[in-house]
Amino acid sequence: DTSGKRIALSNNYAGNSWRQAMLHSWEDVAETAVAAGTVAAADAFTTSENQATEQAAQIQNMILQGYDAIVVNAASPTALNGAVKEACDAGLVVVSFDGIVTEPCAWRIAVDFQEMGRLQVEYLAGRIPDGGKLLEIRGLAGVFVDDEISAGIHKGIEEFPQFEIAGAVHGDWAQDVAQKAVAGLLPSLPDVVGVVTQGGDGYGAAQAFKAAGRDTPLIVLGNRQDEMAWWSEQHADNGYETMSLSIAPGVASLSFWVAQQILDGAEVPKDLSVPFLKVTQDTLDTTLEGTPEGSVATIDYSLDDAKGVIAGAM
Amino acid sequence: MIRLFATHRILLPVVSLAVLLAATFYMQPRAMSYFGVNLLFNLAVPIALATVAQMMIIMVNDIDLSLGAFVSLVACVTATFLHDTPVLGVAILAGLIVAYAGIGALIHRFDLPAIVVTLGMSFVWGGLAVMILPSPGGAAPTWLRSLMTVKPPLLPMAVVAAILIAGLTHLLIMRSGIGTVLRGVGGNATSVVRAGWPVLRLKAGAYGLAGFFGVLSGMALVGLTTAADANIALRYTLLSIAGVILGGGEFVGGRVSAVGAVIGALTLALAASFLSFMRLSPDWQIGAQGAILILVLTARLIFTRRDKEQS
Amino acid sequence: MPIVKFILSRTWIWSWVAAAGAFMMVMALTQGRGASELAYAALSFGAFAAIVGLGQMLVITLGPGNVDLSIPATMTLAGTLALKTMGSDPNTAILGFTVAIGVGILAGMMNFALIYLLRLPPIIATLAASLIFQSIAIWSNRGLRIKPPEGLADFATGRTFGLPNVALVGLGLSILVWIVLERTVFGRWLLAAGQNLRAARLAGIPVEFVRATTYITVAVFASIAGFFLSSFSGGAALNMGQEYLLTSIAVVVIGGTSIAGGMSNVPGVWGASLFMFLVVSMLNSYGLGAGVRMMLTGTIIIGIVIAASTRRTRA
Amino acid sequence: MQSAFQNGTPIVALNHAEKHFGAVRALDGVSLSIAPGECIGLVGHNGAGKSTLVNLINGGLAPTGGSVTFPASGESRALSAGVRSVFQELSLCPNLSVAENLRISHSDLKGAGWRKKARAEIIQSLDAVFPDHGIGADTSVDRLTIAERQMVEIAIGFAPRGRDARLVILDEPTSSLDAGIAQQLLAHIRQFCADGGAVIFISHMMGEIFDVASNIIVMKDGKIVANKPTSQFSRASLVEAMGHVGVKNSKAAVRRQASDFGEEVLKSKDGLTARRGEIIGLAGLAGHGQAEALARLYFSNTSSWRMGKASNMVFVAGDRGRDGVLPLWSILRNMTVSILPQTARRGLVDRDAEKRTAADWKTRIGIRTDDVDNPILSLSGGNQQKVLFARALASHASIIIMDDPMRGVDVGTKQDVYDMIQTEAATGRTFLWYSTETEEVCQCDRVFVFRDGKISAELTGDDITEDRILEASFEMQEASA
Ligand SMILES: Nc1ncnc2c1ncn2[C@@H]1O[C@H](COP(=O)(O)OP(=O)(O)OP(=O)(O)O)[C@@H](O)[C@H]1O
Ligand SMILES: Nc1ncnc2c1ncn2[C@@H]1O[C@H](COP(=O)(O)OP(=O)(O)OP(=O)(O)O)[C@@H](O)[C@H]1O
Ligand SMILES: O[C@@H]1[C@@H](O)[C@H](O)OC[C@H]1O
Ligand SMILES: [Mg+2]
Ligand SMILES: [Mg+2]
Repeated sequence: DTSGKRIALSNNYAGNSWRQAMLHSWEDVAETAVAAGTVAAADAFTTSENQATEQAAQIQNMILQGYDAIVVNAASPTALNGAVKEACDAGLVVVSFDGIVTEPCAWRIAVDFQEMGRLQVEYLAGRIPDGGKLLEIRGLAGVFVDDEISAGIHKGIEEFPQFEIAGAVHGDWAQDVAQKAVAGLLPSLPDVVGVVTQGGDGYGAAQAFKAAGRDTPLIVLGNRQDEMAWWSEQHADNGYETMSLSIAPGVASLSFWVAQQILDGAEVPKDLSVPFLKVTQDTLDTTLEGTPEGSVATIDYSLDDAKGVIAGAM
Repeated sequence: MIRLFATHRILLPVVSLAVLLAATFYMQPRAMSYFGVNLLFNLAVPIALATVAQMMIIMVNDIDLSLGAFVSLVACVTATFLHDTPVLGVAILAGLIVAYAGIGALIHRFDLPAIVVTLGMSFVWGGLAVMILPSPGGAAPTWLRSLMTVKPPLLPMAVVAAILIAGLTHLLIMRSGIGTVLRGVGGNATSVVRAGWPVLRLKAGAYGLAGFFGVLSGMALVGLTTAADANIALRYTLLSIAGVILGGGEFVGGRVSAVGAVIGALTLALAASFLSFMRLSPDWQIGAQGAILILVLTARLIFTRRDKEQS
Repeated sequence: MPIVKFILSRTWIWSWVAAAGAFMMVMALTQGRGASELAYAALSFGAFAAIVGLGQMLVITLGPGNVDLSIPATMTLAGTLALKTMGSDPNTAILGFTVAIGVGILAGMMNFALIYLLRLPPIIATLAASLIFQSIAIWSNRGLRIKPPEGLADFATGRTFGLPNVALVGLGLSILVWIVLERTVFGRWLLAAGQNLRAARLAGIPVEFVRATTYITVAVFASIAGFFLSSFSGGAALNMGQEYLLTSIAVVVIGGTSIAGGMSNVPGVWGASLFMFLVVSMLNSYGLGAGVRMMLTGTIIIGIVIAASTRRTRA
Repeated sequence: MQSAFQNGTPIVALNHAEKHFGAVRALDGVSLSIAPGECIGLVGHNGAGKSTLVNLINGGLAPTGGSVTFPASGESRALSAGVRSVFQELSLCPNLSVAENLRISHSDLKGAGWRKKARAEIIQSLDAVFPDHGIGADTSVDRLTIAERQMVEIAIGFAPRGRDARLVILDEPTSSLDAGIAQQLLAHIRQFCADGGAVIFISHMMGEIFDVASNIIVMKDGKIVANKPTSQFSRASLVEAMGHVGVKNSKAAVRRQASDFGEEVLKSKDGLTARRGEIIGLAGLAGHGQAEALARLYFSNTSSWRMGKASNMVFVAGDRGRDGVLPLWSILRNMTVSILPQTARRGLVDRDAEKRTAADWKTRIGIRTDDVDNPILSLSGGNQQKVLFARALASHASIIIMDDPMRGVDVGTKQDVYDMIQTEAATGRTFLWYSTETEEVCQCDRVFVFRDGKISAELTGDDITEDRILEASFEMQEASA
């Protein structure tokens, strides 16, 4: 019985549509769970700047506030370890997701970001067997997710040596930053056959190619609604086809249920993994329909989904 | 009463902190314990050190926009070199302090605007940090970890550290002869030059001190977080500036207060906690931090203004 | 050579020299291919930096301690609210622009109210206000990216006489600012207030009017930039203006405007804006990693400032 | 004194010293030596090169030609040769306490307990120069009045600071002191020289020069034009040597009567009143609220939000650096800044009108420059002050507020300005004039004497005399004694 338990969400950043969708997903699940009496409270907290130090303080406050569990999307996999350890020592359950933490006492609900990178190259190899030059758009320098996805992409290149990275820019997971960086590189970039990305940057890249008057290469997208709408338009116009993949913001709801299960006494392995959400030409139309304008494709997880994920990891 | 606050500038920051602390304890009585106070304030220790570093720069009428990037770099060095090869680590940190002093000398020698040079340096420090730790990681040296988690009798580590930092910098800046001359550089550099002081060296000294406290800040931070990343302390730039001002410092004229700066840093850290105890809607959590900053500074204004009207 | 001497004594020349240098470096790599594309891209993206830079320049001209840290938040808020109002409907561009300008005016008034009524140092006041603007942006739209109306998007990404439309907007604003500073009474007041506020007040200048107008202007410029940037990049994002915080300050000072106040420099802002774009483009083209790229950017910025200052002292 | 001058090894010797600023020959070949016991009075018109000479001696400027040596000590640096300077513009650190400011000048004051020593030393020096100064060693300088700051600076100049002062240079030290305090300083200087010290004393007040100097050096256009014992000068010959012709004896026109003025145009909360065409003087000891009353009056009658085409009130600052000069600008822009709206069309500056005004006032008020487009800071202190006068007089304002505006203005210029004020008043303009010099106040039509921030007396007609003003300045003290 967890009806007296209180869970908090510690979030480090709210500045993009993915994070907003994530908060939305948390709000939905929290509202129903509290109304149903499953838990006593499920509050969400966001720091003002994307900074590990602030989030560490936030976690310490949650300890003081007497929460029983903290669900955390971490600014850094390591820099919160001190605060997470303190929480564990104080008897709290800590579940991390998306931005996971390495502190052993915490649970991790991870997406295999390396695989996400590798898969992009694999997909390109299927579409363009002859290979060619690629443009890589990276995320925010110095951040774990950026390094992981990029490492996966490079692994993919080793596996499919017909591809070569001709240039790389940092797009900070933002369309406008990506657009600017790509536009600055394009004049000196040879023709590329594909663009590998990290999410939140594909549309910006497409805009930059268009502005430079270049043919649009095969751009792997990141599940943002505007990207998918563009894709759908292009498909209608000229049969453009690509793939889109990203972690679903709804993973917040999964994390909520995992935390609830742990509080309930369930045996849960420390490392869980969720598949990323992949959109193909076949699923594009339905996904697009189910995604609010300007948001990100997502799926919400139920208690049963959580039990399934846990069982799968046993 | 107003006179009292005006002549003892330090009173206002002290009172603001006390009021905020009382409100926090009221909302979250659990915080009113050895354990609770430590949790409330331990992450304020590196902020306090960074604020003292910023104060050294503001003291000589400059402003440092690179401090957050610098502390991040120090954190990266601490979690890697200082952990793996302590001798090399110490050498690098010492080198960074010398580099800071060099920047001070450069700024003075060519009469450059500090705001631009430090802006440029923020890219340099940030680039170095990304090169050292492209992905978050590293580990705190064990001695540093135990130092930052030590449990002294009576008062928690965070409070002891804050008192030590405030006391020592007060002696250094407000009481010592050289501290007085350094503040003089901020007050009227021409008169310091005329008195025959080598202002180039003084300026380098002030920046060197800032570098020194920046290094301490980064090390303390890693001791608390156990690991580092290249962006870990970027926020310290603005936090430290706000802390100096909250503590009664002024941007020009060499008017700074060491004790005030430390208290300002504690107040900022506490304000964030206070807000999270209020459980605002996530939409407004960010805005509320702005509101509380305005509130605390407005109190300061009321007293300084009345004082001006009276005199 | 008096002309050479005259040109070298201008502080803004160094930002242009640096921009040209970065441009040549890219061209050296491509053996001259893509010159016009690069120039076009630099003008497009440089325009946004130049527009916010012009506003920041006016504020910095007001003297030490004056700076607007709320530019990114104002850009985001203006972009978000304008796009939300237009809701991708055709023929709403004017309405959206009006909303953006309105946001700018209100944001500027809010900033100045904190500075004037509460006597907060501008750095702190605009920092605190920016947190509030961010909250309003989050609250109003929950981070949804709404597409701009097609016509507006086409205008923002389009060109006239071979020049990007956004650059023409930026150019228009620059000419306006230049005329105000060089030819109008208000410009004189602003420059005087920036040198010595008290002396300016005692010389009969309505200094608070000047300061208020300036803080509102910077916010309006930020709003215009935010409006066009979100139209340009297909929608407003909550973190949209982030990089313009440091950029807006950097282009002002690299462009040769004195942070001591009382002195402005319009051409320098453009040189520096082009440079800020071209230097990243150059370092990316040479395939340098993020770390090296950042270090070189910082070093070059400091180099330009030193070059400009030693020139100044010799002249 | 005479003998000391003849015998001692010079403390400082200048040999054909020159200083050029671009084309300006600020100092044009000056030879001079100063021996122990000498008290040199240094006089000359604004821009004659006095401050430049001082800066060459104390090492603040390097000579363009010639040499500066310190034979008595054999040192090469002025500070180690025991040369001290009290500068024309105040140069204390306002954020530090009085004792801490001594620490800045006294670098040997080290180690634990230095504060105690510093406090003792500065108080001792203040006591010696200005008995009953009432200044606390731990008071922050920014809480002192301008006169008190000047006193502290002078006291630091004379303080032992580990090595006795051999030569103290005072550049217009009395410009913001009232007569009583100035007398204390003069007495101290005499004693200091009698004890074997040397002093260079710069002042535009002839009385003080005759009072204290053993020798007078007259400078003109960067050259020394006379260097003789004081006894060989008369007031008239001195003024003549300085190159001022036609200085009238200050017995101006007959005193005007109340009926000569128009209606009352001004009435302040402090009790100040003024009628059209009247010249109102504000007197009293320095720092007793006169400047503040004028600032209040100005601030409450002008707006920091609006500025009409014809502002009714203008301000002439005495503290140029703080209140007057816009340092980045040319002479022209500084002069015209207040009158731009008068000629502007649709908000645009009329640059031709601006040029005409500047050229007109350059000649009318005699600003020593070859081009009004030169930076304002290239002018000497007194000439900068003239620019501020021109700024105010060129406007259409009917009330002109002057906050000790003759600070550092030379005798000849002063006379010109007095005349100009009289003429303008005759056309119906009203002047409110605060001055630390009683002589100036005595030229006014009506005088308000301030004490402790309040008006203690209003004098009119023949009551306006030095004695009555002094009496009103001290009234309360006598009453309470
Ligand atoms: N930094 C400078 N640059 C250019 N010209 C200067 C500079 N300093 C002084 N001068 C010029 O040198 C000349 C001498 O100036 P100085 O200040 O020595 O005069 P002064 O005798 O002290 O006058 P005052 O009585 O007004 O203080 C003046 O013509 C002045 O314009
Ligand atoms: N009594 C005073 N002494 C010194 N400085 C003052 C005084 N009053 C005002 N100031 C200075 O002048 C500036 C503007 O003054 P203030 O706001 O009082 O203008 P104002 O004339 O009252 O404007 P308005 O009439 O439109 O309200 C302030 O920044 C302040 O520094
Ligand atoms: O947290 C990340 C989010 O901020 C980014 O935009 O998309 C990928 C996520 O992992
Ligand atoms: Mg002089
Ligand atoms: Mg005087």
